[in-house]
Amino acid sequence: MELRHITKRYLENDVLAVRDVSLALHAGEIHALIGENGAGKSTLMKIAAGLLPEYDGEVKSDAGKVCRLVQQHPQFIPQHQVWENLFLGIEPRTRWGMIDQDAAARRFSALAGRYAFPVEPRMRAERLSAAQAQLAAILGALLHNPDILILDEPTAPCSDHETALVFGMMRDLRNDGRAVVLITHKLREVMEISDRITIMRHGRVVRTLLTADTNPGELSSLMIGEDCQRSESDRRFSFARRDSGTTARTPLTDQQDPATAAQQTSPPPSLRAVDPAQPVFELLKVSLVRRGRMLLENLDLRLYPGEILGITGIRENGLEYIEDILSGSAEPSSGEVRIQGNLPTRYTPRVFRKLGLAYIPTDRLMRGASLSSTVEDNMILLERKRFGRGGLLNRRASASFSAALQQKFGITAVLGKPMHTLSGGNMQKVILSRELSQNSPVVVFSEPSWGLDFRSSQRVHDEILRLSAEGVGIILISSDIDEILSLADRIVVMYKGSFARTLHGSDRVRDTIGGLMLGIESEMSLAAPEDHNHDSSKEPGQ
Amino acid sequence: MSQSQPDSRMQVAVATIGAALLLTVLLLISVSSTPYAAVRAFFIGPFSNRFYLGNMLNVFSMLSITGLGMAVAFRAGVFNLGGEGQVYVSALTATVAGIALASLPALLGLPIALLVGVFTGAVIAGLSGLFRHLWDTDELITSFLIASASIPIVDYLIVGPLNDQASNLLTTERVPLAFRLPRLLAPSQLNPTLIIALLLLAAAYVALFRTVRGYEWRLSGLNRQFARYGGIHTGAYIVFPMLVSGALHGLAGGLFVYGTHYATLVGFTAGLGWNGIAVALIAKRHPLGVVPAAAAFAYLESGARIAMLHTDFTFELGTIIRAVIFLFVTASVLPKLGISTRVGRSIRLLFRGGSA
Amino acid sequence: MVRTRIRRTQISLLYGALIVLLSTLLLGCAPAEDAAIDRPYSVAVFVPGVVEGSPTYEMLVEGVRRAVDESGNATVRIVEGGFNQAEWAGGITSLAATGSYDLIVSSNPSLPEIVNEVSQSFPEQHFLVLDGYWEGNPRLRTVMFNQREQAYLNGYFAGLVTTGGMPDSNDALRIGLLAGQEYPMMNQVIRPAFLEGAQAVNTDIELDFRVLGNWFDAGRAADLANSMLDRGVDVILSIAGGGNQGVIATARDRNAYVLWFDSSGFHHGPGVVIGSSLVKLDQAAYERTLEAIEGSLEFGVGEVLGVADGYVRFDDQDPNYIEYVPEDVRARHADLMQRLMDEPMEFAIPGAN
Amino acid sequence: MIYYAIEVMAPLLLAGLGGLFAELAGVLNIALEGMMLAGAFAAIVTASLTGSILAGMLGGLLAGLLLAYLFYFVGIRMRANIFIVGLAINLLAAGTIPFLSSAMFGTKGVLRLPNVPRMPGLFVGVETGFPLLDQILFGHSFGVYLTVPAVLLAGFVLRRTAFGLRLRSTGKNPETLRAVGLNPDRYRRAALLISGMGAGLAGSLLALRLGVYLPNVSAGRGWIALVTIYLGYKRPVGVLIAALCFALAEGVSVAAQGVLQIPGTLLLSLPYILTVVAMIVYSAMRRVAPSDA
Repeated sequence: MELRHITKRYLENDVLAVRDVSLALHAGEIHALIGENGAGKSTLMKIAAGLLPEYDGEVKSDAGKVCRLVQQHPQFIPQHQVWENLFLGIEPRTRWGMIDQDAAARRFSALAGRYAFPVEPRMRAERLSAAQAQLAAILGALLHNPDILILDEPTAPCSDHETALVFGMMRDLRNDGRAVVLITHKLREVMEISDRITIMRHGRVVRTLLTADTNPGELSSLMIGEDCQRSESDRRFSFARRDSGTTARTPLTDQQDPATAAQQTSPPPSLRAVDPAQPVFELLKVSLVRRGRMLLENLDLRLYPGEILGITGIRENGLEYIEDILSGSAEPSSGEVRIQGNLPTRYTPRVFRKLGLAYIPTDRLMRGASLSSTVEDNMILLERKRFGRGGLLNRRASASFSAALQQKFGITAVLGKPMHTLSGGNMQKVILSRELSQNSPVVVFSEPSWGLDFRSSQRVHDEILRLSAEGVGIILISSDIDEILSLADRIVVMYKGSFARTLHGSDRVRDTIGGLMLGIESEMSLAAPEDHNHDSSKEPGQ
Repeated sequence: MSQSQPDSRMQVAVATIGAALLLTVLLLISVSSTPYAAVRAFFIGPFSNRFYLGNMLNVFSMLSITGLGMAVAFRAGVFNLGGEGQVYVSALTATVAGIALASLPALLGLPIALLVGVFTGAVIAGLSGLFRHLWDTDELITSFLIASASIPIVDYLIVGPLNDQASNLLTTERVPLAFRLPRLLAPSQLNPTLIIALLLLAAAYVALFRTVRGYEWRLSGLNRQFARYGGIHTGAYIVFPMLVSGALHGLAGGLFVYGTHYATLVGFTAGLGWNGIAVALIAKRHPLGVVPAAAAFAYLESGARIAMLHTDFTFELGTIIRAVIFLFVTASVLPKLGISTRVGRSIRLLFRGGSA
Repeated sequence: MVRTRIRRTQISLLYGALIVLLSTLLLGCAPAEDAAIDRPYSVAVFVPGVVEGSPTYEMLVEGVRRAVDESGNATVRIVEGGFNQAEWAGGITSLAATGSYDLIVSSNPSLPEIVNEVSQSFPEQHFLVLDGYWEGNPRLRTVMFNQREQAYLNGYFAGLVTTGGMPDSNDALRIGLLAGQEYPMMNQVIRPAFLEGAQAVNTDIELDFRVLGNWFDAGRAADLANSMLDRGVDVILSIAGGGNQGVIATARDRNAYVLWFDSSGFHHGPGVVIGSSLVKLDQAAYERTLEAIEGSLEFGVGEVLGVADGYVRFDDQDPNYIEYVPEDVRARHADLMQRLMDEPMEFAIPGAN
Repeated sequence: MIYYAIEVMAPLLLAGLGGLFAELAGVLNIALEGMMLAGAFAAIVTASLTGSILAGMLGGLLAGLLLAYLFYFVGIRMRANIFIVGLAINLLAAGTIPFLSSAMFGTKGVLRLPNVPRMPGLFVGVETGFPLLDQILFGHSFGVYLTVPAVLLAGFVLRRTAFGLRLRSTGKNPETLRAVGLNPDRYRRAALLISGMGAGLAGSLLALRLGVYLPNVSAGRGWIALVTIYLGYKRPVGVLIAALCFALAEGVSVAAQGVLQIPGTLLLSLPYILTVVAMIVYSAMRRVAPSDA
């Protein structure tokens, strides 16, 4: 397939997403497409897959060649079974016009078995974990027997294990003489799997090169477009000092003065009164049972001021539920949650927030934002009461408040426009700005850099470190081991709804974590004793 | 936004309204033996004298209140399909209260009677909200069913125990003379309900778009999950909007009695609740949009009624014309008229949609 | 491009609507309604409902038209007020407000009070209301029919039927009455007089009274009729507007009998509808309107017309009646008619002032 | 009573099943009422013209279809507000039918046309020895026997065919259809047309059972049919049960008028009250004992 001089302008927001791009895809090759968010990768590939009808330029491909795109957030109908979702439009039929469910199941199982994808065809789609949904979506594309398969961030929700499965599948297709395109942010993956790499920036192709001829440093500077002082590998080193246990961290804000603008509208930070020896957040023997299934079992956890506690694992091993427990979105079946020593009266986000918790959710589109409301309305969510004067909403005050936040966090957006006009990175910044404007002593981050480009996730990480330096207790839920390793002081690994192990210091090795996530390491004896928390002796029940 | 967009919207709006009116004229001409008189009665009739003008304004004020009652529910993402019954039941309770309190001074008795109506409507609609909150039953269906169940009960009470023995109408006794709202354009039915309706619309606009509660209210309607995440008590914003919606319908019922009919007659609401839904939808759920929508509705209804009285225009013809105009207006104008929270645009809407 | 698409669809919609319009034009010609220039005496008929489909209002219109035609010196306009009684006052007011009618005619028990109130604002306007009663308003003339006698006639006939007068009469002494809605005249006059008439035949006869809830749901009317027949009813007086059709359908299926009220209903179900009480509303409307045109009508009074006056009757001339009803039953009923001719029944009019 | 309940149920069920298709395709068809009315009118007219019950039912079906197409054109093609379109179509039916009736037959009232055949009863007089069973199974009017195949067919089409899968997917998320190159509007149209046919057929049953057309003969049954869809949790069998429940409640209310000393008008609210109670009890039970389904 060949794309020639493709230009795409979105009429709705007048954005020139792709500018005069030409790109050739070869059979028998894995082609990585990298670039920051908004570089035009996804748009270009949608055009290649024929999903965007109106564009300038030419897409040349041989007749009969099938091109399938697996989008970043697979859209399934949650109430339908997996196979019903995947076979939509290509239902095998019996003579009488019925769907041949057996044939469908056979085809599905054959494919899933071939790549060892752990997806059940008769499961309801809503019960799929994010990773399973991703794998299912890939299977759905494969059912069409594509000659060209485009994968947009396929490994975002995947653990190492699932990533390996996806890569195996990609190699298999390549060896079968098909073309595979991988859109990703993860340079490590790019280096591992691809044959060729195209870097895009601001809607243009910067360069296409052979993987063998390049290195991550070069790629990231090409992506960012300037000589980046800290390549990805550098970044990891810069965080390595955290392992020493000292608190010699400096806030990594790159904008100093605008911060004062927001400071004026914010109340003085309330967290100064925090006693560093008292936990700001505790889980005590928390379990969650739903429909007779034990989703979370007997979790104990203590978070101290200034600490970054990382929780990682494969998502369906409880990460999605612990997010709900930590944020007050779900009520534990047993056990209790304490925020700054207080028991919540009810398990609702409202009460948790009152007790001093801020929360950046995984699901930014539904939970984290109201897409049809304005950016400003999204920003003032938590401060709304403050702009009430005798019940009336003081629009002038709320506007200056959100303008200050916008400046402080460097958000590129028009405040009066609906939230859905924002890019993913800006949307996350809006959410961050809102949550952090509260100066809460506890902040829960769940998958804060999912789907963000390098620079955006860098900013998020900087914020996390800055908060920690200010003495905020932080829980970081992430299935990205690198993110956890680079940021967290302590790491809790979840496996099947329990905390498999708490790691700090020298235990914090990638392979160890990877093994724990998969439940392999739990049997292996690790030298570290089971003192999860430095104050475990204080708790007689421990 | 580029400059050309509002212009083209304007053109489309004018074109559709023009087409709808043209169609109405054609319909009138084609079926009437006195086409000129029919067209004149239909279009000019409502403005031709105090009586018709006042009646039209009265229809407008009633529809504004029920339309607003629907719009506020829609804004919170809940659906009240029982407005018709709520108006009816509340009218009855307000009537009964007024008759029972006849010995009180009007300044005390009338507000109490109206409040009884408001309370009745709020309870009936609030029940559906509460059921949804407690047991997750669809408030759209339960509000419809509860209203449907209450209508025969009211019918029975009017014909049976509460019947005015001195009248051959299916009606309750009339409310005390002192309680009745004064007529503004006698002998038309226009009464201070108009002022109350306009005040309510303005108040609803301020409450929804200029207050913290209104912010929470709208947010709950737009994205309940987000609202809950932001610490908004979303359960309350299911029950509360239903209560308010019911209360507005209850007020409409009370005012219908004390302003217009002075009694509750069997079936006298005649689509007030249903039309309120249409008004709210045509108004795009916006309190300020309710004004042109209700005005257009009242105009059409009055025009049809007058044409019926003075020419060979028939009841069915009025129905057909309204249906055709619905189809036209909703099909092409309204999706193009985006209503934002900005006052300026809303005011522009007033002018733009005013003749719809 | 988007805009042109909208235009195109709009235009096509317009054309579609035009086609619909033209086809309706071809199908139906509007009833001719001459707007005469000279109007020595103009009459407006306010129909509290819809004329077509309502025998009472058809009689009203027919009677007034006949009077107008005959006088040769008058015009008439028919105005339909719709079914919502709350809007009747507005309709009457609108007509009176025009000031262009010498007489407004209407018909319904509830109209006199409405008219009385409206006439306070328009003291020059004259009204004639049939099927209603009012005394003392100097511009209002009412004509009432003795509905007690009318219901009694039906009841007596029903009594004859259920006591074995017809081939398909059963042993149970139960008669049925289906009402569209409950209203004062129904509850205070028709229902008791119907039972009274039946019990004049046999004091053991019971009445099964049902309410439809509206005047159109024939499906439910059929179910109600079925339920009545299940309980031993063999003859039903149906006063339920369109709902009567449901009663007929059920009665035909299950060999039961239906009685009609106000107009002759035999043609609706030969052999099923076996009795009809009549009110000569057309006659009264004709006579009183003609008197009004000639200037001889007395206002301010209310008259009550009954069997003895010849305005309330039982339709004993219809061929179906003669064909399906046994002679002895007809004879016994004729005796009753004669009795009522000689001794009119007292009639307490509900809501009379 | 069971016997009549089943007769009452039949039109509700047909309209409800039709509406179910529209609902599953994501279109709330509140015009069922108007479509039923049109179906009733057209059924009597065609039955009178042809002298055939079947032709009458076909006529009713086509009338529903016609309005459904109008619904599709304005509501889906023109992207109008579905609710207003529904109201408009109800108004259109309520206005046009008396207009046509008056123009063609000279009356807006009861339309008694010559030559309209009676709806035949099937299996009249068949007995098994179990009276209850006999009431349920035998002697019903012809149309009633259409309902059982209709439920089975609806279930089969929705669950087992590609068309059904796509239709259900349209209602849940039309984007998924677009993603595989299918046009969701096609399935919305099909669903609306099916709902029109169901409602039109239901209307024809109402009218042909009586042998006449009456203004407002549908008497709110279109709305009740809509309720049965929700009450039946959007499944064909659920709609069947819901329609039966409502019909039984109606039957109780009709029968109770003759037995109880409660005023008849008051009893008319019974079906609605029973339905609300059933709905709440069912929802509350689901809450208490959550199943995995």
